[in-house]
Amino acid sequence: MAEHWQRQSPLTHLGLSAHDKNETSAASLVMAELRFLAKVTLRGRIPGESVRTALGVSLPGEPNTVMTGNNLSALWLGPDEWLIVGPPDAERAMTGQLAKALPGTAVVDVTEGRTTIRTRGPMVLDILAMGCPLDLHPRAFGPGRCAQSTLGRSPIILHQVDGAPLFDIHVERSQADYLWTWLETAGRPYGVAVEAVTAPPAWRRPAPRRYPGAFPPFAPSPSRQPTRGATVPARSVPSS
Amino acid sequence: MMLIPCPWCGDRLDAEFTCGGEAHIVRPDPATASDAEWADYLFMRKNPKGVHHERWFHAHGCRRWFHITRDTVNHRILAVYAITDSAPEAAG
Amino acid sequence: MQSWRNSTGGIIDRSRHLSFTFDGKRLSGHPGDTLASALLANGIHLVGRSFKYHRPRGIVGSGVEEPNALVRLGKGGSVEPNARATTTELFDGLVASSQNRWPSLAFDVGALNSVASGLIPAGFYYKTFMWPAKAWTFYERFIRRAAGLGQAPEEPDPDVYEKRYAHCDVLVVGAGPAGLQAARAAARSGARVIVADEQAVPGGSLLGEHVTLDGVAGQEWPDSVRAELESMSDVTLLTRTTVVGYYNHNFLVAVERVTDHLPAGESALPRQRLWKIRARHVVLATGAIERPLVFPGNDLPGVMLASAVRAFANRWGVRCGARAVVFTNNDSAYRSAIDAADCGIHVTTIVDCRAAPRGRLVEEAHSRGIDMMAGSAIAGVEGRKRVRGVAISSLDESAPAALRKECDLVMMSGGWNPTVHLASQSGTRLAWDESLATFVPGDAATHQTSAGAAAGTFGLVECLRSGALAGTEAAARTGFDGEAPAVPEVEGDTGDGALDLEAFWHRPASPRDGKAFHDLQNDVTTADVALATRENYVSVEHFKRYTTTGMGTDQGKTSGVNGLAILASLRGEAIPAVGHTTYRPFYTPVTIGALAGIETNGDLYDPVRKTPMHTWHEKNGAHFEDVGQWKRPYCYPRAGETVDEAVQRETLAARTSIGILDASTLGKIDIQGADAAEFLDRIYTNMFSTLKVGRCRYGLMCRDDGMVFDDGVTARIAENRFLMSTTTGGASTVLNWLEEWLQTEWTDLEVYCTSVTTHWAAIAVAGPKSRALVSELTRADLSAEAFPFMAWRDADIAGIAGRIFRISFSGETGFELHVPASYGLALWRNLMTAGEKYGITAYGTEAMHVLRAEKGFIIAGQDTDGTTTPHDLGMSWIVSKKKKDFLGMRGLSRPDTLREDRKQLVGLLADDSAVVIPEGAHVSPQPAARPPVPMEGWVSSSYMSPNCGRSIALALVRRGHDRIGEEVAIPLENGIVRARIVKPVFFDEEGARLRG
Amino acid sequence: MKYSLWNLLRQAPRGHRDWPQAWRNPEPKESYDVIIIGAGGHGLATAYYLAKEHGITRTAVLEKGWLGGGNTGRNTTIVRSNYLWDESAHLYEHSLRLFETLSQDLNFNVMFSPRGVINLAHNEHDLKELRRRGHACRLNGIDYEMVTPREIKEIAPIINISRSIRYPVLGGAMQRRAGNARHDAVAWGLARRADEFGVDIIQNCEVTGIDVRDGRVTGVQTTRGAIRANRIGAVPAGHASVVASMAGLRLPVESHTLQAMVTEPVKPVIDTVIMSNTVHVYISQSDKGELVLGAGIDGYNSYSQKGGINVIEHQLEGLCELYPIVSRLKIMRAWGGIVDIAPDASPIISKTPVEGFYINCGWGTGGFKATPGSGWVFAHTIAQDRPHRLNEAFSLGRFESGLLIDEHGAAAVAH
Ligand SMILES: Cc1cc2nc3c(=O)[nH]c(=O)nc-3n(C[C@H](O)[C@H](O)[C@H](O)COP(=O)(O)OP(=O)(O)OC[C@H]3O[C@@H](n4cnc5c(N)ncnc54)[C@H](O)[C@@H]3O)c2cc1C
Ligand SMILES: NC(=O)c1ccc[n+]([C@@H]2O[C@H](COP(=O)([O-])OP(=O)(O)OC[C@H]3O[C@@H](n4cnc5c(N)ncnc54)[C@H](O)[C@@H]3O)[C@@H](O)[C@H]2O)c1
Ligand SMILES: Cc1cc2nc3c(=O)[nH]c(=O)nc-3n(C[C@H](O)[C@H](O)[C@H](O)COP(=O)(O)O)c2cc1C
Ligand SMILES: [Zn+2]
Repeated sequence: MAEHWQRQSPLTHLGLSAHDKNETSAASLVMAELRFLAKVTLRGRIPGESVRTALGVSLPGEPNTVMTGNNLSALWLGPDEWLIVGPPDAERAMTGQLAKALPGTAVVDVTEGRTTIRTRGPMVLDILAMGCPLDLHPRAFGPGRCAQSTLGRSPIILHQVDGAPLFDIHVERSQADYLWTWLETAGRPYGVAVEAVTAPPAWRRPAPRRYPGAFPPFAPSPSRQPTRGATVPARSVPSS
Repeated sequence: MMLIPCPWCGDRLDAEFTCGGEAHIVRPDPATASDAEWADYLFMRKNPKGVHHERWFHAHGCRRWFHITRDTVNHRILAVYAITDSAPEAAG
Repeated sequence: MQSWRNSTGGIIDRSRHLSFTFDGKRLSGHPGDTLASALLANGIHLVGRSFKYHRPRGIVGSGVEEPNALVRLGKGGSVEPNARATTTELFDGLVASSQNRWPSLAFDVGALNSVASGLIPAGFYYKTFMWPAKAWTFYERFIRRAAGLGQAPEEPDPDVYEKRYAHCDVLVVGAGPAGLQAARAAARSGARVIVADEQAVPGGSLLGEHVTLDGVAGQEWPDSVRAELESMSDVTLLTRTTVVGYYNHNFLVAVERVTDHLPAGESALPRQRLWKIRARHVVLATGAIERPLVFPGNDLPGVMLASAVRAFANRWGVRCGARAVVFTNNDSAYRSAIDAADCGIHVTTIVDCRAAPRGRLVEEAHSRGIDMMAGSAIAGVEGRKRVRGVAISSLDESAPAALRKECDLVMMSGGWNPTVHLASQSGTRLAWDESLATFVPGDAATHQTSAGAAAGTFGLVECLRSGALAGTEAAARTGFDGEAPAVPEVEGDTGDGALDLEAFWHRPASPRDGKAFHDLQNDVTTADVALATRENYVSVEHFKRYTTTGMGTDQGKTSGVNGLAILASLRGEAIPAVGHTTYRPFYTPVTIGALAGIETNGDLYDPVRKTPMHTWHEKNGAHFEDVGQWKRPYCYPRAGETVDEAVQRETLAARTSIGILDASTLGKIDIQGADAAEFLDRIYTNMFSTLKVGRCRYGLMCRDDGMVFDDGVTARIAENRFLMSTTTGGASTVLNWLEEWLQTEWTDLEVYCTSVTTHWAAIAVAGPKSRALVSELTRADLSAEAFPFMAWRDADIAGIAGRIFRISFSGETGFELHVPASYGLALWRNLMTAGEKYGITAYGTEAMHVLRAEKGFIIAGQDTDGTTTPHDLGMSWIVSKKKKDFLGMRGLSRPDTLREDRKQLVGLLADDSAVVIPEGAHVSPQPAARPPVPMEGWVSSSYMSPNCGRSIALALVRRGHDRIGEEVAIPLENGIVRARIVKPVFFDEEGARLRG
Repeated sequence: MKYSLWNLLRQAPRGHRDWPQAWRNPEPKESYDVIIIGAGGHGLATAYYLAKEHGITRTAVLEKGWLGGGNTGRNTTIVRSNYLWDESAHLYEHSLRLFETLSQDLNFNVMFSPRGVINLAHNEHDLKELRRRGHACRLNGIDYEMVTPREIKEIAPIINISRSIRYPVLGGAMQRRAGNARHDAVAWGLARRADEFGVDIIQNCEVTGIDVRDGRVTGVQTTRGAIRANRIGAVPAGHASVVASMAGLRLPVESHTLQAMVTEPVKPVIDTVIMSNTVHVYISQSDKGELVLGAGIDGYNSYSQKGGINVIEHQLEGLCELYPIVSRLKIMRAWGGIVDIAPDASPIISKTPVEGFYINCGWGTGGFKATPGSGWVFAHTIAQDRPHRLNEAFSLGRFESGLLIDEHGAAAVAH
């Protein structure tokens, strides 16, 4: 029987290590991998409040927005689909709790299906614009917004975390390598730095436990802002 | 490069979508459909020059199917409606 | 020595010298120069040879319209052929050379074509080179060598390119006076604005004029607007950026030349950047291009557009000649003549086709001592490599013969063509404007406004006003209100008022007068138009293609209207009745690299998808194959082993000890909901509602025409929950297929599908020792009784919470282990370590293929080809007869799918067991001596099977199921292989191992 | 006047004053024996072979625009016959053979140039497909050879055969007798000869209605008036559904935009045609020097000859990977055509439920190569009121019976 494991994120093999502070402050794009964030999808006709009671975060009703609370983010993915992102190792508790609270809805642990690349820096909007067709201008997007789209040739779930701006890109694990290289290449002429990579926690089998009420703190982002974007303009009418 | 109005996500680049072709094709009852009817359902299409009711799938977005009415000549989008709705009268 | 450069005037920096070479000759210019202005400052007019006749050619224009001055820039991998000298910014160390000449520009052997030009009129090649038959390829070789303009680089491109999307409320194309006013108006309203201009600095034609705006020199005024625009946060001003394409729903594509104007290596930035802009409203302020006149000899170096001579004088302080004759049909050339004279060119004569030109400009020209010849035209040009004089004759037929004037410069103006390319591309119809004798934009087809000269407004004050209006309106249409900026107070010659143009297209001339070109780049003459008309290539599109008018790199910017006007006159019809050809992208040619961007380099062209165990495969020498976007180990050759040997070893190991396969790429879909079972009953050909929780079942999916399209094992996880597996390539197709049926057809079903393909790492462990190995890693009871074939269970495996499936694609006792992906590598390593004592062997896709073929298991996509039904595969047992409906059911009872002579899956055993029949080979009843040989089917899978000790094959053979035992022939290139049709199972037919 | 070097020489000193019209501009007559709808290559070839092979010359070819202006005038001119299924192979091979002597036949140089066509394989599945096709071709008597990356490199030195690119070249299949022809010349040459036979080619004449009485056609309505005929052959390519609907029929085709483009002309860099399905590019160089590049289709129904830039971008990404030296060349012009695609990617050359109404369509992205062959069998079908052996399988009925000729093959390998 195995003694211990190295739990491996899809970018572990790159041996990413943080650049020093000077380098990150000079860079136009700063990237980090957020490993092992817990991710659970919810499908069904679900009253947002029931999730709030179960997990401490409400489900956003408005398309392409995010609600946060209790160290969790709930991302709107579709009219009957949400992704709840939490700190590492929370997935079991989350799925357990949800399944109990919402019988008849589809609750699927998809933690391992994606990893998260966090991007920020003075040129982050420009560099994302090199491969993503979304309009990320503050008038059209903003903190608390999310969207599914593509970056380069990879499908992504994009979440603007704050107004700095800082974006979390949830990418399918098999394509993480590709997307990382894509971002590095796109940003290369302008300077790219790697920021503290959250260390993979050692594997421990989560003891069967009750819903803890609050999840372990999860706040690597520098300036977190309230849930929704302040300026969500009315949707534009289709042109012509 | 069209701007497709997803009823959920708003206007998005057409490359995020898959076009599902002609809308409102009724799948006949396999128990009673003749070979000709089945062929009609499988293969025959209106393929109109002009107003076309069609299905689109927001493949790289919310992954929902919906209907649009589009002019196949100038690509104007004349209507957007739910996948469960029938074609709007006004748009032809 | 820049002896043709004035000591003052223009917007160049005379304090700095830039050194460059042309055809090896070292020359100098100044910052602010283009290659063309610098060449002219050095007195160089002859810059190239024409496409077809190799005639000497010079610089005609001063911007994008240039048809002649195409040069080769750079060296080695950085070469760019066919660059316009007029838009190439000068930098220190620029290397340019002339093209399409041999051995030299001055002495070009190709000029013989000119001598033989009588033999090679438009379309001559359609009429000859047909004899002897098949000889065309011989002639063609020479034609190909003679054709082409520049030379492609011979090495890979050292530069990088960038692409980006952008979004705005208002896009203004062109930053001339109209565009700048529009941008200002829109920007002040608070709209998000992008302004793009292809030149290095904003200002457009203002840069080449002498006026003041609000007291500021016209050449400086744009700077103040620029400063204002740049101070606003939601405004982007892009210079050196050409908008090249106008696509649906106001999606425009532009190319920014980021570092082309810098010496190599000076900047780490990309060479060019492609902008893909979605604009809610577009203002087209693209200006106008002066039209040449068509007369014999109008292609000689020294014959230039009047406005170009003016621009070279005003903007670059360059005299294009010493003595000039002007030829015009409108007033604007007078302004050019006056400015040319002011710059020190001796303008001797203005030849005006109009009978009685009059007005202020005429008087002013007169006052400078310029001769006037009204009602006349240039009838011929003298000179060999440069203009030496012109012959002028009256348009009045009865007038005496031509008059000769000495000159080294001819300035011509046939009027102006608004730059309507983008408007037309967008679908806006063009309207003929009789007074301007040109096309102007009609009613806009999209959210779009044309302004300034692009709309046919040629006066400066009017341009400024129309720009401001367009900008204000554009902003208002996108929800931003603002006041139109005031029109600056303009002093100087504003050009407002009518052009007073009298159309003059061409005058019938005899061949003796020399060739009169309307298309300089493609060497198309009026004689060619006449020939095309005579032969009835009179549709404007036939005319274009027959004569190649407008088909050069300039896409007819100067030739278009002239060409069709001449055609119209020969057809005896009005020009609008003849119509124009289609404006298409790109407005100016676009570098392929820029359109490709960073996604050209191998790593980024298409994502390489990797499994959690990928690094292990790499370290252990895997030979990879591409399956969809995935990289999968094909086999793991050891030192000294060939690929085939590795496959044989791996295949054998899986049946003798333990084989282990990375199966993570298989699609996995979590299916939940009250109607999940019913849903699967409709999707699969067989029944799933009867499946028990804790068990799995193999299923086949058909399209609704009955053709097999995917397969896989689906497990029932709970009453209302299933885990479906799909083929690697089919994963996303199947998921989309399921969603489509759920959302569009069976909206009453409550079912939710979620992809968990990459959530799980999957490892197949197969072979007689597999149970022993897996049992070591789990406490679960894996005995055949407790955990029979096609069961599954949750289990801790090596301490990781996962699932074990008792399934097998190899036909061996086997287990498929699923653990969360981030533990995949850990589990794999653990299995390898624990399995060492059993001789565990990693196997790749090819061994997997051999193993399954030994068992006769199909691979969808290899043993099916889109025309194969489950019955054809001998899998009627999997087609439910109880169900009322499922996808494909009705399709299976069509006349052809019911036919008995369909191609059916069988096994094939070559008579010679050492012979592996090539895959894709065809089966024949009795091979005829000569083709066509009748074909009865084809070999879909074929391998050397180490476990059977011989070669085996699967094939789809007509009526195969009835022909077991029959001998067939497989005719190959080098002989015939004989084989026997057998049942498609070669190993362990009873399945004892599978279930054991 | 015959087209020949001799006549060219004779005309030179006269300023080419005596060349006659290549075709007339006749006024439509009241009635014809046969009306062909669409003066694309296929329609013109049909009229030509009706006259030449079947002696039917009272034919009108009605064209809504200018002759040859449809897909015939906008394709990448690849001509080959190495198809997988017997039915296709025989039809395209017949056409290729007609191409081999078409210039002499028409006395018009259509510049058929058998410079060879190579199909690339980028993965094991591609290789298998090519081999399968190769075996079939050999047995059908169609020349076909597998070529190694090294051999491909020798033929086309600008190709990158490095193994380290995303989709490396693993091999290819070459048909040496395949190549290019000049698209316009094919239409013009056919028009000129058909016209010589007395066929009326009527341009700017759009068919707006088809008259059907008691289940059989009696004539057409056009923008230039009504014209009667008992036999009508429709060859309207992208507009097949539109024309068929005038006769009350629905077809199993959908119209999409297919794009192509040319670079600026350069001196010869590639002397053969290379196609890649996996990377979706094909490349050849025209006699004038442009690289002629084909892209993929836009994914939605369209009747506009303008496609999306994304298709071009993706194609050129692949092109740069395969042919790195093209990166600095410039695209001069891009355009689109409306192609009518059938579910099995094979054409329909067939009688229809309406008597006297014949349809020839569904050529999709690949019918230029079939131009003479298609006209030849369609002429036979119309003249005899029954298909020729070569086009029997390409009937409308196959969609009902299920006997498709699936040239898509299986999409991607799946295991
Ligand atoms: C970009 C592109 C690249 C291609 N590349 C290749 C290639 O490399 N090799 C190859 O073999 N094939 C290729 N093809 C396909 C090939 O061009 C076509 O299959 C072929 O040219 C079709 O010829 P046609 O005569 O049937 O159609 P067309 O040439 O399109 O002719 C149909 C004619 O019918 C007319 N018409 C339509 N409706 C009416 C009406 N109501 N009344 C009167 N007239 C009407 C149209 O105006 C048109 O002129 C390509 C196509 C495109 C668009
Ligand atoms: N007197 C005359 O006969 C006459 C005739 C024509 C124009 N003009 C003068 O020309 C000026 C016209 O002003 P305007 O602003 O309309 O035009 P402009 O020519 O001054 O400016 C147009 C600008 O658009 C740019 N441009 C064109 N196409 C582009 C593209 N696709 N992408 C990016 N940039 C592009 C050009 O480089 C130029 O800078 C006035 O000053 C007018 O008096 C005079
Ligand atoms: C094989 C081929 C070569 C072509 N070469 C040129 C060319 O050299 N220059 C050019 O401007 N257009 C060229 N074209 C494109 C045509 O100008 C035109 O765009 C095309 O026939 C479609 O017609 P349209 O643009 O009028 O709709 C070529 C087209 C084809 C099919
Ligand atoms: Zn959506």
